[in-house]
Amino acid sequence: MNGEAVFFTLFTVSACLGALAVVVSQNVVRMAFWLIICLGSTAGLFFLADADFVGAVQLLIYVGGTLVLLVFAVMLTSSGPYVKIETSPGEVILAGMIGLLFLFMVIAAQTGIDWEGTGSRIAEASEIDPPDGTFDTGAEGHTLRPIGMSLLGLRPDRGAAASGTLFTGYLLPFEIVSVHLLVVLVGAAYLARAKRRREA
Amino acid sequence: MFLTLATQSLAELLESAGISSGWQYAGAAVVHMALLFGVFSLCPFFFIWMERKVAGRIQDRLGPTRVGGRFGWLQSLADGIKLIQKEDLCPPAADSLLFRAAPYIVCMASFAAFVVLPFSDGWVAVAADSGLFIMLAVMSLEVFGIILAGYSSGSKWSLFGGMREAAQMVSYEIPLAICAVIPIVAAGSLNLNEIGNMQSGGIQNWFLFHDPFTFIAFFVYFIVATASCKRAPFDLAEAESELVGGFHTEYSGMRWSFFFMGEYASMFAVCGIASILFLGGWNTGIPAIDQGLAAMRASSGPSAYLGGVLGIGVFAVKAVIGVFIQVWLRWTVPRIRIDQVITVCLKYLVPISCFLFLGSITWPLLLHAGQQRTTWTSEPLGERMAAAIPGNVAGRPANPDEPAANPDGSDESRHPASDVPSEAAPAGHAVTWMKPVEVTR
Amino acid sequence: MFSQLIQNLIDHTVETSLGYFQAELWLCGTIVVLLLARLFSLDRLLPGNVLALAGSVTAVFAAWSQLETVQAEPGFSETFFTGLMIQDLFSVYFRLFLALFLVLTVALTILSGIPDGEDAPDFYTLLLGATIGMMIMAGANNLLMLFIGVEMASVPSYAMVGFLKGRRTSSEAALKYVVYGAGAAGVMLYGISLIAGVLGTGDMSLLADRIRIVAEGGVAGLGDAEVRLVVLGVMLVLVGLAFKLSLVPFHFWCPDAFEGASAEVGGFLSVASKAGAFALLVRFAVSLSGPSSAALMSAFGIGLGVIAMVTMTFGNLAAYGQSNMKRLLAYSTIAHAGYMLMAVSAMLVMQNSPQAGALGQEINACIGGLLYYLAVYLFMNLGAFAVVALIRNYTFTEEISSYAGLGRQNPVLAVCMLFCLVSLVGIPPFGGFFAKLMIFGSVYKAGDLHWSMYLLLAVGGLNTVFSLVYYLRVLKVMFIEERPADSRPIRLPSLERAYVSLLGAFVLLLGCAPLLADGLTLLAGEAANSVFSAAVTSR
Amino acid sequence: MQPSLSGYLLIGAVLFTCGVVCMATRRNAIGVLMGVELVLNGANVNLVAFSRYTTLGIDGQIYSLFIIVLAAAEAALALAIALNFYNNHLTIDVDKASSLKG
Repeated sequence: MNGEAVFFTLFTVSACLGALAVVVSQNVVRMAFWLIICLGSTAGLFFLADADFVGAVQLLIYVGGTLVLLVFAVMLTSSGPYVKIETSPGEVILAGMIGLLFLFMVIAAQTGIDWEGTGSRIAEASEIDPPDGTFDTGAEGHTLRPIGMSLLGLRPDRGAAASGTLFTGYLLPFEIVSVHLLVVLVGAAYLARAKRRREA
Repeated sequence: MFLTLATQSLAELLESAGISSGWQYAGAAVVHMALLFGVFSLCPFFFIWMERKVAGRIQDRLGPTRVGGRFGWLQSLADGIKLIQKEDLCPPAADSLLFRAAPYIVCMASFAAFVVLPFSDGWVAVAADSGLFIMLAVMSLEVFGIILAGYSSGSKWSLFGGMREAAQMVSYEIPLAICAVIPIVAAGSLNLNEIGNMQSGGIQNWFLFHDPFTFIAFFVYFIVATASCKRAPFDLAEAESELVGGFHTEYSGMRWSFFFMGEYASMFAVCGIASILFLGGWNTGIPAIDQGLAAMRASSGPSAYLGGVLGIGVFAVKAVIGVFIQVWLRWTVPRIRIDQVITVCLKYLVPISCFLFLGSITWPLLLHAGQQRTTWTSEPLGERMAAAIPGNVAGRPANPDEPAANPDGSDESRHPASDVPSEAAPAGHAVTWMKPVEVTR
Repeated sequence: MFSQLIQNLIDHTVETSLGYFQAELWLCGTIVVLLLARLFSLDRLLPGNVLALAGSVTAVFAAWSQLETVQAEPGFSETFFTGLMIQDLFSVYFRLFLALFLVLTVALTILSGIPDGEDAPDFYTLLLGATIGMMIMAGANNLLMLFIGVEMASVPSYAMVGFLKGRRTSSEAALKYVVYGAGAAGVMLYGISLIAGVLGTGDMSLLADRIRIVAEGGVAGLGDAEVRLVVLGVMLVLVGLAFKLSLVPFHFWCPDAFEGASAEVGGFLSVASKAGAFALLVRFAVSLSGPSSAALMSAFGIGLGVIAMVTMTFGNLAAYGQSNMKRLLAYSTIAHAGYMLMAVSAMLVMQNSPQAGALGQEINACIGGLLYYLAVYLFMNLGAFAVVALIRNYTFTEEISSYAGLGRQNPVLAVCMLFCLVSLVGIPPFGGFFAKLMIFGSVYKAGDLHWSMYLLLAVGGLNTVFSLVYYLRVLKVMFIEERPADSRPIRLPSLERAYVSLLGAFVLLLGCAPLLADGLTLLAGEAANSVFSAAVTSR
Repeated sequence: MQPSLSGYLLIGAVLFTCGVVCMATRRNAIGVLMGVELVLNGANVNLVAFSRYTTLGIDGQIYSLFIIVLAAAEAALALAIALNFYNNHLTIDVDKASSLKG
């Protein structure tokens, strides 16, 4: 039991409990609150998995942006002081059973996988670095520069072979997502605003 | 506050006492977490006292004079004791869970930001590579506590206050982030410790004077930071004349004071960021003294410790001056209207900061075209940075045949709250080039 | 390092990739110009619809020039943007198809005037943005691009469905669409994460090979834990694609969304998003098919066949009781998705059979038939929706009963509708007949390999006969019933008449003009060929 | 509990399942959207874990970055639509949205 394990357990428990509470909660704002707990702990898990940039983005955009928007929408659309959701007990039991079944299926599918063996087989066959290879995400969690480089189309994490072949870089999605954001912004602004009257 | 240094020594101490590895770091982290929290719970006491004194002087009064001596040093402590004694009320119309949880969220978001804020060279709890970004991200969580407080109070004043506050904070996050990124363009790193070290060697190396755009950006940043801390003249959320107390109308006692602890802590945090990004951090700006301090920090034993403490002193003075100016502004500038607040942000501050950002990108290009250099400060920053990153330019192996595997692997446990260097990554290894500067201790 | 970065950017991104990405770039540029024009109040001078039309026409030309260069080199297939996208005749075909369709849709919206001058920039921004997403779907070679393409195509579509924001039905349709759509996208994403994680790559051209590596002994079977997880992932991705294709049981959004949206948007969604999703489905299926995964993929093919049967039967049965024309067309869209899915199913069964080597021509014909079907479907479905939109502008309703006596009052509209509907049924000599014939032929050939394909064929045939009933009901109302005396007369301006006659003429010509039909068949065949050649070369 | 790939995948599966159940049982459109966020987050946890422990490498982190951004865009539009629906219907109960039937 070391520090990492302590934090991992803590974040795991709070993420899972948060997610469960979102499902169980009967009040929309409380759902949002539990969602914050859940997503915040997920960000903590990202920090533990040495993805500090993703964790920070998760906090900034997801928790600080998307969820604020959700809570805003709850406030703007709630007719009573606290929006209650009525769910019949039968429905809850049914959904719970289906959910458990589903969870069991997903877990069953991923147990018994020899991840290391699979990883080394892939690495061997495709001549890329093995999982614990040169790109050591564990090394102090410094993933910022590799991520930036990859977004521009250069793959330092692919190590030795980087000089020759082209590895996947993510310049196109980076740019095209900005177009997408522009389009969505225009759409959302159109839907949310009142019809303008043009001054003659 | 002295986490890296002290965590390590404490961990060693615990290890000698026979406590297994892992637990020693956990123990050290807990102790220092408590220390950090303790120090920053006292910080608001000082700032509140300062606020009252400054307000008094500006209004031609004396301010607190009785409790704890001539200058009323202990006035805030007395206030604190009074607040603890007050009844912890939860209005019947409120959603009790959220009502109780909201102040903690605000407080936690403000305090958690200090985890990545360096107080002196290497004196940082977590030397994160994307420190600035994490700090802004964590601070952006504060808005949640405020919305939840406003919504769960079950009162119209609170609801309106919360909504206003949320709109304001979310809007001001945009120019805040853009302004904070402008010195980053010059520095090429988000690691706050690295940024602080880059500004050593004279006041001309401070990013404030790096180029005209960073100079303006500092002032824009300061305005935006004031607004994002919901300080006057942007304190619309708690506009007493319109909304009674805003989002904290229904709060009393300790919970009420948590909001204020959060507010003062985040004031210090934004001023700390300003001090590191623009004002040289723990560097005094006088080359001789800076070199002396750096030499002290590089040595070992008590003098290194002293060097660190002096660095903290320099840093804290700069940040406290920032807080003082925010206090000063509060008592001299009248509050503006809510629509004006949003207009100022979206119509003026965002375009200005975007323009500054563009300018700061084109500046090195222009300078390079004209003068064959990328900064006009003494030594080109890029070169200093390149030198600081081991193997960045020269160290990148030219031969791709260099062994790629890292035998030690990445599964070495890394303690989240302390910066334990992993045993892996031998020097000159193929990947060292992309690791930023090792935090010198 | 830095110089290598710059070199990469110049060599690969600027010189190669941007050229392949021209059509999309023109559309992006048009979006920016549209918004700038409004920002600087130039929209009187440069109305949004004119800008959008100009941009989409340019995109057609860009795609056309690509078609010529790519066609000159048979079997041309090259990845660009560092392997994220793929350029072959298949993707160029879809790019041209979507750009052409965009021009026709923009023209229709100009004629029917659904976004007024003030909202035009918003509407066309969404329309163009969705089209870019569909083009990316057609050319995606990476699981990330797959997801981005789907998102870029869907999210603006949600807004377009709710574009008539004052109307209750419109906002309700948009809400249902967005809620279900977001859920489907999330499920799909979880599937992508599983596939990418187990196989260790997001590159679609590597997937089949990685399955071989991961599978125990080189043959993928459900006994393998790794393969099980990949299969779960593939099924979750198929849920997302099935949603886009409105396959049963993920069809429930479709009638509501189409009824609530304006007819123009309905036409756009029914053709374009379906085309993009089919392109993606084909690519995804081909990328997973390999020697080691043959048994699994063949089973997938049969599974898709079952879904196709259920989908078309359900679509046709549900269409029978509809009184709203848009709703009827929505169910007809579902049914047609079922017909088109037959081609994919047959393709998978054939490609993953032991005799795949000898069946090369037939496998090609499946996808060729699908592409031909999509091209014909463009004209006939858009034609039907255009008539609905134009009639709505006069009668202010979309009920079938309001079409009574249209045949005598406005023969041009009525005859165009006749062409479209008859072609949708699949009666010679219209394009729909030949398209259906090609697909049915492929399924028949696949029947040699698995008996279920014969069943699929039989169900498809029965459905065709059954669909005649409800299409004819509309035609009966139009041509036999008398127009009520007090109803408003429908007199179209010549431009609109020309537009609908053009669409009607294409529906007819694609069936009975050998030159056009053969040219398209040939092109479709070549395009189909290229999608397989890409898969082969990368293996 | 030591962090491990299967541990992370388990969390991902729990988030995913909770999200799906939430989407299936909620009547409130915003509640459904919260379920969607949970599902997306389950996928993100998977991707980050894969990026840490498998050959997927940093691709996984980049995927999750894009997913976060796309999810934000989707949520923004979905909430605009929900708001628009509320303005027309004065409710955001998905079951009460029933003028379209057939």
